[in-house]
Amino acid sequence: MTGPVSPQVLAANAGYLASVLMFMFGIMRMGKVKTARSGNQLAAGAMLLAMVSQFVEMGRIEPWFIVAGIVIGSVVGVVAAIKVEMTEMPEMVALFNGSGGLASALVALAAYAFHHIPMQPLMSASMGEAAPSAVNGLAVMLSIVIGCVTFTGSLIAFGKLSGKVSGSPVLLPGRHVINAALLIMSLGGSVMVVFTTGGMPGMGIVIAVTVMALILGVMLVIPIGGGDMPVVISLLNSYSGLAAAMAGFAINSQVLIVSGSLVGAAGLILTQIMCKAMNRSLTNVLFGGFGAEPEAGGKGGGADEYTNVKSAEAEEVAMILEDVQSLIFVPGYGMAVSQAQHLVRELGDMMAARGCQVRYAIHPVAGRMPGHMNVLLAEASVPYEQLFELDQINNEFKATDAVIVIGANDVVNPDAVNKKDSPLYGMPVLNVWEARTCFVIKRSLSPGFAMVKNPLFEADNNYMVFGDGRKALEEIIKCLKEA
Amino acid sequence: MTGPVSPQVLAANAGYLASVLMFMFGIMRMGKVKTARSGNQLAAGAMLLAMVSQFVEMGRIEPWFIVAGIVIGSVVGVVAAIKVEMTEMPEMVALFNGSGGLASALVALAAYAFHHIPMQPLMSASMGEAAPSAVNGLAVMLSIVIGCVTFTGSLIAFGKLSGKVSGSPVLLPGRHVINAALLIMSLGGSVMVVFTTGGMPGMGIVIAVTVMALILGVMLVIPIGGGDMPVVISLLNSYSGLAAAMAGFAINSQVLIVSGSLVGAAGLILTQIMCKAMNRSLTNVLFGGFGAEPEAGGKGGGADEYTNVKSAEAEEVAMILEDVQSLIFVPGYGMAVSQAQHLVRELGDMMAARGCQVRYAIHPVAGRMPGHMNVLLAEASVPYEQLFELDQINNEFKATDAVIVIGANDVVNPDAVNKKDSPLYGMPVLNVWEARTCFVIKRSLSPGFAMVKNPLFEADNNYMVFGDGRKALEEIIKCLKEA
Amino acid sequence: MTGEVLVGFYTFILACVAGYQLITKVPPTLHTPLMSGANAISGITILGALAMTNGHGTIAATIVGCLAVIFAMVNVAGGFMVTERMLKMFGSKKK
Amino acid sequence: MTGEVLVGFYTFILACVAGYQLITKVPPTLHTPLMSGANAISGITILGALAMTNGHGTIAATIVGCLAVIFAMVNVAGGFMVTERMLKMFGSKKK
Ligand SMILES: NC(=O)c1ccc[n+]([C@@H]2O[C@H](COP(=O)([O-])OP(=O)(O)OC[C@H]3O[C@@H](n4cnc5c(N)ncnc54)[C@H](OP(=O)(O)O)[C@@H]3O)[C@@H](O)[C@H]2O)c1
Ligand SMILES: NC(=O)c1ccc[n+]([C@@H]2O[C@H](COP(=O)([O-])OP(=O)(O)OC[C@H]3O[C@@H](n4cnc5c(N)ncnc54)[C@H](OP(=O)(O)O)[C@@H]3O)[C@@H](O)[C@H]2O)c1
Repeated sequence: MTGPVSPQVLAANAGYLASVLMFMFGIMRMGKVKTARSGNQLAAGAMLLAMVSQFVEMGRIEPWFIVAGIVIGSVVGVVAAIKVEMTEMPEMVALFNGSGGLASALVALAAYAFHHIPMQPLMSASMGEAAPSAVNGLAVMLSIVIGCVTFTGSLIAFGKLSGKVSGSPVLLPGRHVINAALLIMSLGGSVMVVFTTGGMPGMGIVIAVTVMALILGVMLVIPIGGGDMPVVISLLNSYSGLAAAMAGFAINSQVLIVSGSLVGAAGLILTQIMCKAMNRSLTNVLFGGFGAEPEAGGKGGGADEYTNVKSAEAEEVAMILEDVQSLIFVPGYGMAVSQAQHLVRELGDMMAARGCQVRYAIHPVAGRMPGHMNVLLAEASVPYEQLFELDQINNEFKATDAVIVIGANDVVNPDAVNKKDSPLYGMPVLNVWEARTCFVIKRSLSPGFAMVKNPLFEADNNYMVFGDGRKALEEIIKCLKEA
Repeated sequence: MTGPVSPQVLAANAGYLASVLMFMFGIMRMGKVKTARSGNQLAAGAMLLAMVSQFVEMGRIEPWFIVAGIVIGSVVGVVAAIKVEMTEMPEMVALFNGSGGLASALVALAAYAFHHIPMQPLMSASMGEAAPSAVNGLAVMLSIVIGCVTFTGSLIAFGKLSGKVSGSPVLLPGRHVINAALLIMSLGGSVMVVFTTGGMPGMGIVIAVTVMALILGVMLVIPIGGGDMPVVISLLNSYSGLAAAMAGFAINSQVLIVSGSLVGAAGLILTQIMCKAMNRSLTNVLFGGFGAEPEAGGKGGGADEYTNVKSAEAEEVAMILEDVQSLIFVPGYGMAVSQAQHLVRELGDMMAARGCQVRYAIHPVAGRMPGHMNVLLAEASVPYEQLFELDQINNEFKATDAVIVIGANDVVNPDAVNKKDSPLYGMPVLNVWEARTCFVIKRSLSPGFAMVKNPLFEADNNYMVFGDGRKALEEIIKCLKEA
Repeated sequence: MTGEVLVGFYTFILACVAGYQLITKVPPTLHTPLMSGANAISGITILGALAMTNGHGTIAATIVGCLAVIFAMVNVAGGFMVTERMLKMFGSKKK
Repeated sequence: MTGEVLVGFYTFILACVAGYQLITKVPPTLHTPLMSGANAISGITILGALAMTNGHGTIAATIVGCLAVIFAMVNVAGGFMVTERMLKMFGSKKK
């Protein structure tokens, strides 16, 4: 090549390009069950390549603390990822996401404070050419705002999921006005900074903007119910991609722009897909305060509302199961809470050994995160052929002897099909009531995530098996063994 | 904005960006039947916007001949597009495509000859910054090579489709060696030009490279059979996109790079989709010389090979049709040749008026271009509800009284299903032989595009109706009216 | 520096991926119109033709430039027009 | 000139389209792993953290930079690891 391009810069840029390609193919592969794992590994490899290229481009590493930072961060991340329980995955992802948002905000802050990006030309190592402009400056500020919102928003989401913050929506009066004010002020401040030339007054505004963005993150997530957190995390994830893209505009790095906006767009569409699976609109999730009213008024479906509920003891269940030719398990959030997946599989294996046809019906939004049930049942190594998705199995209930529902509630609510004014109306549900006999294992008659009454519990062919999911299953298994 | 950006340049660049977005959405919409038309219009609007933006950026127009060029080109293009017969669409597209390829090559030539791109920095109006480099130079040469191959290749494809050049594959001995030599020499010459500084020796090589590329285009397409031309045109279309992208690299224009490579990639995948529909591989199309051997040896299915062929006169056909309750038309290339689509529809309407169920079965590769039959039947305003694709209707033949095949041959060849060593084996075909009675309207027993014998003609329930498609149908209609 | 050229590689790669993704499942009916529509878009080289001709006074440059403009415009105008004609037929029949 | 920034808009738009197109039909099973994998990729900001810290001697810059590096690395390493763990389960079951 002619022109003043050093071999390092050339090599680094080739590396960046390759890593962008790898990210794209990685994301593409992550979208299919068969290739998902290799897709993730490809993306991880791309990240490594991008980092190595960055080091090649920088030539020297100074200060050496950088390396310490990399090691510390990696160790913390990996240990946390290995230690976390399968059921706590969403919380963990929220924390990681917040961490990434904070990092983008810090990068932008550093660009402002130490490289004076909005004020004077930056000699970007990666481009080697002066590119001072209001665009860079605005990008710095947007990166700070979006990064900070992602950070505190993710922390609140983590708190709600892990029970450290109340999971139910906290609806401050006038919150829409407050949020709008915070948003406008932080954006206005950002614009002001860009047109302030020279030091300290600018710094004051930057700090004010940062604080406002941090508060905004809390305010936006606090009014959303705990059950909607997966959607919120996915959205915040899209934000953190956007924050990285903005940081890329700030420092003129194409890798950051491309990878960041890839994630931003992918996260957004994923959020929409998730909402669709729950039969909700994104607006409804973000501003609806779903699950708040019933908490405030009377419970949406207390024990008092039910009449004619039949219940069964473990022995009775075992007795009936002895004669059953076909059985479908329907797991729900309660199975996750009581960690009953291994027992479910044990019971399934016992029944299969007796010659009974055993299947598992997986509702797309059973549990509290998408794919929750698949992950848990996979953990308990339930054979893949026994797992069926909603539309594959929904016609099979009619011809099935018995259904065992373990800690599921909303996903088996007949009102979703029959009752027009139910909040669940329109969501596809598993038609368990069509089976000859149905058992529902849960601790009480209290409602599920949607806080509505479930008429299934009053059905003629339905028996409640009260108790913790794990304990109830243990007893049933014991009785079945003795029989 | 700070920095020395003139409002024109800013506006122009906004226009470019918007047009790129519009191109993308246009292409996306063109992929679905419902939105295809609006997609094409969106893309046309994008092109207009891009051109206007270019004028805005240039500020002045000089020489004024440019405008004359635009007017002349538009008039020629539009008149040709309006005058062309529906059946001649593929030829027309080939011509347009060749024209685009030539334009890209001319742009690159101008960049080399008048703007000295490989040799000295170009002050690109659109970017205003010096960007001299071997990359630009190489892009100039690649644009010339690809553009020239596209040009002559498209001309040959046009010639083959319109019958001006023999449609059958011309297989020169040693053509692979010659082509490889031409390719290597033109690429080698390109690299040499890039590293030759200063005038005329470079110009000599450029001319040599141009000539070689022009020959290469002819050589690559000549050995391919006329029936494979749609695939070849699609591939050449992908090339002309690539040529535009290379021109973009040469003059540092992002719009050209992005739009060109969009088309390049879309054309490539479209080519693959088309090959798949024909159950061929791209390599086989490009290097296979499909349809050549039988031409060289004895005909693959002459009249002499057939025994027990039954034929029927128009009156007999009309008599049988009188009692038919369900009828399926299977159009093929012969319908296109004899322009019989309007008569087909007339017969269909007559039968429908008699209370018969009338349907049309469209094979994906019937005719000589994808969607050929759809276009023709649409031209004859056959009701959309009566058109069925292969997998929709293939199970219906069993329960059908009569099938009329008009000038189709390969797409109704039972060997594709039954005979492992048939060249057609594996291609999904319309199972017309399952109907109670089958009529095949064609002029003789001679084979179709694939040059193989068709055992359908010997089937017990099949009657040949010999004659030109149009004439045969006219007679049948006449007899049916008289009856 | 080669900043612009380098960045060109990003847009090139991204556009290829986008182009590939945009055309995933096209029904055979649309193969020909899509081919011809894409062909019209490849006439974008008209911008290059305009830029190369503009403000370059020599006769040779004017001739080559105007030829490039003419050929590119034939591709653009003819391409979109012929696509429109094909698609109009589908449209009328859909009603 | 703002060439680089301008071109940034192209890559931004193209990447958004590509990102959108890449995730068209994801089965619910993969929503959580995909979310977490995408999250890990957003840790790409680590490159910015490295670039901003490198060669800037002041203590304040070092502290802010190292914090950015640490947080970004937690996101990257943890994100890919946790995704791998989730997907490993699907893998084992597929066999
Ligand atoms: N999957 C997702 O991505 C996602 C995301 C956000 C929201 N959601 C929502 O979450 C709901 C999921 O439906 P679902 O049927 O799985 O759950 P659910 O409707 O929330 O019901 C869970 C039931 O499990 C029972 N339970 C809790 N702990 C238990 C234990 N230790 N042992 C036995 N049972 C226990 C509870 O009843 P007791 O208290 O009586 O035991 C509760 O009724 C849907 O409304 C969905 O829209 C899902
Ligand atoms: N659609 C595409 O995109 C495409 C592209 C490339 C290749 N192809 C290939 O083209 C073939 C298409 O199959 P096809 O069944 O439609 O056509 P075909 O197999 O080529 O047969 C066409 C038949 O039409 C008859 N015919 C010609 N002129 C006629 C006239 N004036 N009146 C009546 N009949 C006439 C010919 O027989 P007579 O001479 O006896 O009349 C011939 O056998 C396939 O092999 C396909 O792979 C298709």
